[in-house]
Amino acid sequence: MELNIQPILPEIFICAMACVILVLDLYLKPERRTIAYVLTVMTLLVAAGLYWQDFATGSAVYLNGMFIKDRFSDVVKIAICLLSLLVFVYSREYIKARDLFLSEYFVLGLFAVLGMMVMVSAGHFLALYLGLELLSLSLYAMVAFQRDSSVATEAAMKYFVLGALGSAMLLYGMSIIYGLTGSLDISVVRGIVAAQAAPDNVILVLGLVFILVSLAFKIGAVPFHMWVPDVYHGAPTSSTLFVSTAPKLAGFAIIIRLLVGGLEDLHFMWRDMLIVLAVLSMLLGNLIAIAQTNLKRMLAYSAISHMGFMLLGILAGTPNGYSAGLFYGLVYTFMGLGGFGIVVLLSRAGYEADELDDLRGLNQSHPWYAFLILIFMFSMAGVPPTLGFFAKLSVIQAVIDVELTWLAVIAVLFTVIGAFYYLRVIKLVYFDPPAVAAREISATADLRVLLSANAVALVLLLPMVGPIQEMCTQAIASVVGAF
Amino acid sequence: MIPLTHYLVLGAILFAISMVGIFLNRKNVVILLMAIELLLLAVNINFVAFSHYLQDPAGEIFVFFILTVAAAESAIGLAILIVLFRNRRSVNVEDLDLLKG
Amino acid sequence: MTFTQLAFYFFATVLIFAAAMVVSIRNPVKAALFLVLAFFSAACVWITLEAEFLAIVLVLVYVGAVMVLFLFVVMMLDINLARMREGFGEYLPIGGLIAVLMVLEIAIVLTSGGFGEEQFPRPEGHPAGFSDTKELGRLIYTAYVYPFELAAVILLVAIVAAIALTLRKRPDTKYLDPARQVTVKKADRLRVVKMPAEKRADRTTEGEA
Amino acid sequence: MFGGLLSWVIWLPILGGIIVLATGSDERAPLARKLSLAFSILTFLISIPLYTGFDTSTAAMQFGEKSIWVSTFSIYYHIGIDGISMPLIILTTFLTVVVVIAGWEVIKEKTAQYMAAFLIMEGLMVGVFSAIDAVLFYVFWEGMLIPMFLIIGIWGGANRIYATIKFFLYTLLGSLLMLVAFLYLYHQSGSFNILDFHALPLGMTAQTLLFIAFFTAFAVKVPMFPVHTWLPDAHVEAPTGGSVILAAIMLKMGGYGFLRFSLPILPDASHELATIVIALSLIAIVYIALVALVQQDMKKLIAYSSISHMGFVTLGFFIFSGQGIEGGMVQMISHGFISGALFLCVGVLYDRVHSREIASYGGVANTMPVFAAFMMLFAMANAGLPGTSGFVGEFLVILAAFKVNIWYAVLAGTTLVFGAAYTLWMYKRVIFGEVANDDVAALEDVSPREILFLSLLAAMVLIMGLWPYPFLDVMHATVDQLVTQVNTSKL
Amino acid sequence: METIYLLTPLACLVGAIVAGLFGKRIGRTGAHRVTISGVAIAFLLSVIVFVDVMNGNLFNGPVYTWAVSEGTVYQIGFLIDELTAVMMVVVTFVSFMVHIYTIGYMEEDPGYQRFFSYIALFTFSMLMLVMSNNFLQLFFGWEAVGLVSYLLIGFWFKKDTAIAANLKAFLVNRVGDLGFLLGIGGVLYLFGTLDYADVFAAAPDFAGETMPGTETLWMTLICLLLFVGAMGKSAQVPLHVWLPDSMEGPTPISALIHAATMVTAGIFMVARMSPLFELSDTALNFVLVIGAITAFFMALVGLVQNDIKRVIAYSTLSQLGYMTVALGASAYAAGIFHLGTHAFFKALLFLAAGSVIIALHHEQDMRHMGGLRRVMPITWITMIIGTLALIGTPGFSGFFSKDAIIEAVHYSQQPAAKFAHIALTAGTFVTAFYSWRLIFLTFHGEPRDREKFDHAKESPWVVTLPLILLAIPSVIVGWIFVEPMLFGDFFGSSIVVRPEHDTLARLAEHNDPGHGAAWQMVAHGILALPVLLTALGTVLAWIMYIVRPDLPGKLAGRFSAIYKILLNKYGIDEFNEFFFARGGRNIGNFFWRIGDVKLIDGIMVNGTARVVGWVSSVVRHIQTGYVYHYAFAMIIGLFVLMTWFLSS
Repeated sequence: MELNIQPILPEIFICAMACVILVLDLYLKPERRTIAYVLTVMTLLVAAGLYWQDFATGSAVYLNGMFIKDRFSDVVKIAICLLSLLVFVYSREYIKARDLFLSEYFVLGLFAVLGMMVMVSAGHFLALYLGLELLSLSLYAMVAFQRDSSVATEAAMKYFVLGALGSAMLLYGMSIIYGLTGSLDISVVRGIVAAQAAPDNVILVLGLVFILVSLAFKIGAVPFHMWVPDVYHGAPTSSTLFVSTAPKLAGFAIIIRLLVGGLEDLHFMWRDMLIVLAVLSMLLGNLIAIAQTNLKRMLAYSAISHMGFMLLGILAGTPNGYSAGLFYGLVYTFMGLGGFGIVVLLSRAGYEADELDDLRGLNQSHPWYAFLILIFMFSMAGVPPTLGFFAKLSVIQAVIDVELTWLAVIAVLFTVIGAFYYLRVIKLVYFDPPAVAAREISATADLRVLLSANAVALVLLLPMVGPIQEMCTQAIASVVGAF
Repeated sequence: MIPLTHYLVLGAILFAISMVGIFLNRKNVVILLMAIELLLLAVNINFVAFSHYLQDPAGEIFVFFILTVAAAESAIGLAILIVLFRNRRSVNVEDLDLLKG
Repeated sequence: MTFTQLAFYFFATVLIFAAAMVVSIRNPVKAALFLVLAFFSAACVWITLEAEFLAIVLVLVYVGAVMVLFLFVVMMLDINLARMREGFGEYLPIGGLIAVLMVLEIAIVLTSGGFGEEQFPRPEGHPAGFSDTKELGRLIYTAYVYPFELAAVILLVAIVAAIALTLRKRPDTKYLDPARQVTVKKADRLRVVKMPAEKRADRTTEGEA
Repeated sequence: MFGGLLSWVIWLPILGGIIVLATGSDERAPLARKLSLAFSILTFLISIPLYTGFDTSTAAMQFGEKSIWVSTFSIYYHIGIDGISMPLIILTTFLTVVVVIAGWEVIKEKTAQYMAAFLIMEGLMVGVFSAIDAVLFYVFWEGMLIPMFLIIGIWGGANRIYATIKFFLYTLLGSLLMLVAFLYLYHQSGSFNILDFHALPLGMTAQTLLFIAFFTAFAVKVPMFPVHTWLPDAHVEAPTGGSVILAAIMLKMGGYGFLRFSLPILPDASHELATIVIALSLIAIVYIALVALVQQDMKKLIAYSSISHMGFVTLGFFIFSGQGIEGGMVQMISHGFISGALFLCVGVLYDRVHSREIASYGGVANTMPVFAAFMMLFAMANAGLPGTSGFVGEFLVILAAFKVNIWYAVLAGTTLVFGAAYTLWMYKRVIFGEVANDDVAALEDVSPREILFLSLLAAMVLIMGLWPYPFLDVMHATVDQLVTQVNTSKL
Repeated sequence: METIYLLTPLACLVGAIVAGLFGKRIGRTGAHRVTISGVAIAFLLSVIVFVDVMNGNLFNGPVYTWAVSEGTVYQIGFLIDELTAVMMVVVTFVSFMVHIYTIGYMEEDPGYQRFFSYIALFTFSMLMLVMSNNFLQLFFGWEAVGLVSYLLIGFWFKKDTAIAANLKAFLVNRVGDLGFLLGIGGVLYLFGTLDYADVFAAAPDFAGETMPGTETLWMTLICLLLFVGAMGKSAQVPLHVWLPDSMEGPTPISALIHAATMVTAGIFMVARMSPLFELSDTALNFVLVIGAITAFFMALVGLVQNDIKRVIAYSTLSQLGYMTVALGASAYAAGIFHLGTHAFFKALLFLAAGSVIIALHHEQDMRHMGGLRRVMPITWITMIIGTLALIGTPGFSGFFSKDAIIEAVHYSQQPAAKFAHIALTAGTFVTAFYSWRLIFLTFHGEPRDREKFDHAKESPWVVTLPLILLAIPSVIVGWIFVEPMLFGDFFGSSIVVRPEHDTLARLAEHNDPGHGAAWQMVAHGILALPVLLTALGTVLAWIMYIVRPDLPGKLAGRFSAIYKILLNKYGIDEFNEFFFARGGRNIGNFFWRIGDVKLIDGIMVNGTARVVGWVSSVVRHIQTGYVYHYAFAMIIGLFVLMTWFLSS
């Protein structure tokens, strides 16, 4: 049997670089640890370049069906690389100030990225599971990384327990599907499920429910969202940045792989389940966010509601809907990155700027950062002219396309509720008097520049919405068209 | 002979017990970790049973990997537990309530 | 009832009992020991499924390694046993109800026919000389080499994470550095300080005052 | 994409706004002011060819531009104007100049941001009036909320935060339902072109639901009873310029929306539900007028008066006759001038005394005779005196209403009494009488700058009142076509 | 000629604009020069137009197109016919007089230029009103005069009573205007045009048109609505309440606007609409009743007033009632005739009263006057002339017009005519009484306020000259115009009367044509009931105020109930204040505080927000922080999803 490792070269590269950094760390003096950081960033950049350079045209399966390379995987992987890269750049100062600037942190980050890559390309239950675990285990550790913080370790513990429960549910679901189909290969499963798909096939439903629940858990959809606020809130913001961005895309990817790639013939079943989850997510996410006083926690609830929106695209069950979901996921992750990026930006050594009140009157002292917050918030609220609007537009369009207009109406009603807490942030930033006389922002230039670019892109990319959506459509087409 | 369903029901019972165990256990995080091990064991029973009845080694392979992962998982879980204990001097689940609301 | 059946039902019962004890017993050390029992029973059940290799691995890895780890941690942590079971009974009804319902539900589904004996007759046992281990080994290094490598990475992550999280330099611990001890020089230890002679005049004035 | 004249009118002020914003701190406020004035005047000047070059004989879209934007959804950057959008665009560009002048010395903090917000808003508003693609329309429509949200929130009065959030959420709720409606129409027609929506056959149920969605959006914006309560709050708290733009232009978007979407796309639902809309309009006219009567705050009073006057607009539209629609349109434009002028008048007083309470004034005519004269003119215009623009729209609408149902006309006509009552009563208490207190005694009459913007508006009010012909002339063709559309069943 | 038509109003407008905008720059003299010359030009041109019209040159044509909507063309244009010409002359003449008079009257007022600007503007508006050839422009003028009236009543804007009165005047007028505007709406609906000529030509064709679903004639509805407008402007009961209060304005205004010209716009309008009113008996009867009530009951109120201007104001109300009755009796020509004569003598009375007021330094209460004839002879004499004309002394202008009305009503076949006739006849007695009461109290007897009396002196020539100039027509116009206007074909086609309504024709039958209608009327009227009643009233006034000055007080005591009712003007003001003003405010407050603030904002808007906030703060406690609860949520979620989808 011939092993073709060429398509997984970037993954191998990431893995190898992680090991290199790990070894290098032995010989690095603490003050020169920046090298590890630079290497990490370079690794991600190179990996992204590798994916870009070898951009898939169609869909191909490698390694005994374990690894799928298609446009979808490449798009998502590039996004994950870039997001992770930005996360590391954003959090450099932050982790330095908190004595977290250790090589292990970057290594764990790289392994998490690797896990996401594996998930995105998974063509087999086993690969999917292992990728997921690789990601999860790294994330647990990253959340707990601030060892002297009570809340961080508590968050990690909760994340760990619930994550394990979620994984177990996924495995249970997989085992049922395996028993029914006799295969762990998703494309084989698809074929057999297609033949067996019937509303009265209760075993299939059982397997599906378990799988769905675990997927819902991974992206944090209500009622499997409980970990999200606590983890986002408790973890050091650098880790929150990481947890809240790229893994969402990976989660989306495994949903695509499993539900669309494997169980699309059960769409009539999982559609209804996702409707329930989506509505609950939008409802609870938006509702509870209103009562929050902590910015990170508020953004966590906002993330929950955003995942509800992303699910809208998926549950439509059309290529159009999936691509809308992908677009939503991409836009959301960049918005979320910015949102938590703001917290990082405003934080200093010994000062965590994560309470909403910390933002008071920012416009007085730092109009530009206030403006960035404004863009992020309006984009999250889905108010044009921002990409966030187009994200919402496309998912709502997707549900209307499948005649679920009532769902669209519900979605927009929740958007209004959601707008309230985003507006409150802007209110604090712009309308309230400053809480402290002078505010120092110790952020480095790279963070300032990239965060600004991050925000401005949400507006300036408007003319590019067409090509971006085109890209999503093609990415999805490569998944859907593969069968 | 033993029908497949008996194994599956065994797995289900185990799964349910450990799941409910996580809910019922309010005092000791260590037991939570143990319950997680049991959860995975339940899944493993399913896989092994299917693997046997399907005469397909893939299931057993899967179990093999699950065992590996479970070991890694418990290592990390215990590591977190220790860090937690160092911070709080407690492994009481009820004490893990700084983050809420 | 064949021996296999007998063994299965016996170990299944033990397994369930042990599992129940794990989640309900007061003492975590005992819980860990019940977990060992559960794993052992499970290994026995797997033998009835001709998964000998996995059964052995389960015992070796879990009973041998993981459980020791657990016990070690449990012993290490100072846990107040008196408070361990407070409130357990309070939630037992609802927890038990959910568990029973869920088991019933899953059982009904699984026994509804899809996994019946017609579809899944008990396969013939492996022929003599069949090596479960060999078979798995072959697959792992061929078809499943990719997951295998991933599993390796996962273990690496576990190591890195566990060390990164738990290894710490106690600031209050005193270390001896033999290398520095032997390379020490006199000049490092001794310093000759010149001190000016004190004037007594001050004291006199003080005394007079 | 930016080649056409219309595009320039949209993007030039936005560009200008960004440039002004870049001037940054308040030390460079004079520069920001001059730049803003330059950009607003320039925009106004380049918008004039839209009027002079307008072909009044056709209802087709003119000055059109079209290029692809999002191919997957067939969203186009598609703009153009017709007889109902052109006057509103000119109104927008004109009033922005006025607002910039009005905010010249008054805004002392964050001048650049203030001016930039108005310029950007101007571009977005013109965009709303000229978009032919529904998504483009929506982007402009909602985008406009942001600067207004900030204007009220940053430069507003004491209770500004409540007001601005209420304003934002109210309008957002309405417009999101409109978005759903757009998407539904897209689903049906495969295009976001508004003109394609016009031609789309729709069943009665679909029409009714769509109508409700559109109605929510536009009724909030107009605003109609009972979703009007954001307006008094927003007006009271907004800085003068904000109130002017809010009343003069943003409210018109609701009316414009009815004409652009509800009537032509949903003729049958419009007819079916016209009674309700008319009832709400009449409630607005009577109920709100009575409410206005008892207001103690000048801005609140004018705000309520705006709601009452906008009742005429919706009443006129839902009569489905050319006269009614033209009356409504004229009322919108005229109300743009009058309400703008009245808010500026209140602003003039507020800048001096820092109170909007009617009770804080009295006898202003003694110290500010020129101002009193201006305000008299605008008050009379607000009361719908013939010879001022305020009369034309009301007149046409009442005549049109009479043809449908005399009681509509009677109720609408009560504004003659109520409108005069609340406006002149306020005028009496503020302007007439003995000098009420030291503040009033210390008042200085209007400065040349204030005379400038007040005269600009006064001139418009009078011209439009004495010779509304040119205003009506440009919209005939479009309105005729609209009347045909709304009276042609799609079932 | 068209240029002349255009110039006539524009001359006034230019004066108004110049005086208004550049008042400070051109100064007082400049202001009155420019406005007076404007009005003088207008008067001269009006005379030219009048002569021209008498020569049969009528005109009807547009000036410019105001607007076009849905095919209906709205134009601004002039209709110059006999009716217009009369009105133009009356308006410009009285206005001219008032302008001159104002120089003296307003001498010391700081708002001098403003005042001139206003009255010139008024003249312009009034001219536009009377010259209109369509309903729209009529309404324009209608409202414009209302505006100027508002401005002038509140001219002394520091005076609380003045600014209350002008608001009241405007609002009450607006009520009338509402009806008027609706009437216009009806006209447009029925005829599809607002042009007089077209409407009047088409009117007979639509005579029988009824409103859908009812028996009511469209014509009745339109006429009633239009008449509501007239009621407001011409201060007919119950919309008369503003006129007495309008006396808060400077006296020239009371003369010009609130006696001579503007208030008669309603009369003019109905006369102008005669082709329509003739088609609805219901409307005519309504007009009769309203007019009769106004004529009699307002006169009664005049009996008890002590403010010199208010007495004249109530007299104006009463006289307007007379005119209205004339219209109701289809004696439009008599109505217009009375309008003309009344313009002169009432302007005269007001200006004379004004003269007294300046002489006494703005004292208006007659109880503080007396004996002024000695110091103000010109004023006294002219005022007596005015009074004689007002009460209808045979030979004076008022006699001809008033007698014609009473006679015409007598001949009217309308059901309401009987009532109207009685009311008018009784009215003559009252009129005589209060008129002489005014004269006696003011000019005769002993001065009741020595101090004021000692400072009083005759007014300057700019004041007395207009008095004299107005006294002349008050005496003579009757003689000149009674023949052509009442019995001749003076108004030509501008007034249309259906034969069965033609009361004036019936009146003419009783006169011997060819022997001079004026003489005949004098001869005829001198022994008729009205004149006798007038004489009786005069005598009674003489007894009560010259012979036995203590009697009025005693009578007031004896009939205190009636006296109070009259003094309170039947309580209509109180009623309005209570029901409309306060009621409106109360309803407004109710709507605002309950409807807007409590219901919509409180419950719906903020309530929603509060509920969401509350729910949010409650629901957040789902997130207890306990990991077992989180696990439980997952388990339950799983369980519910499983159960739901398995069972379905």
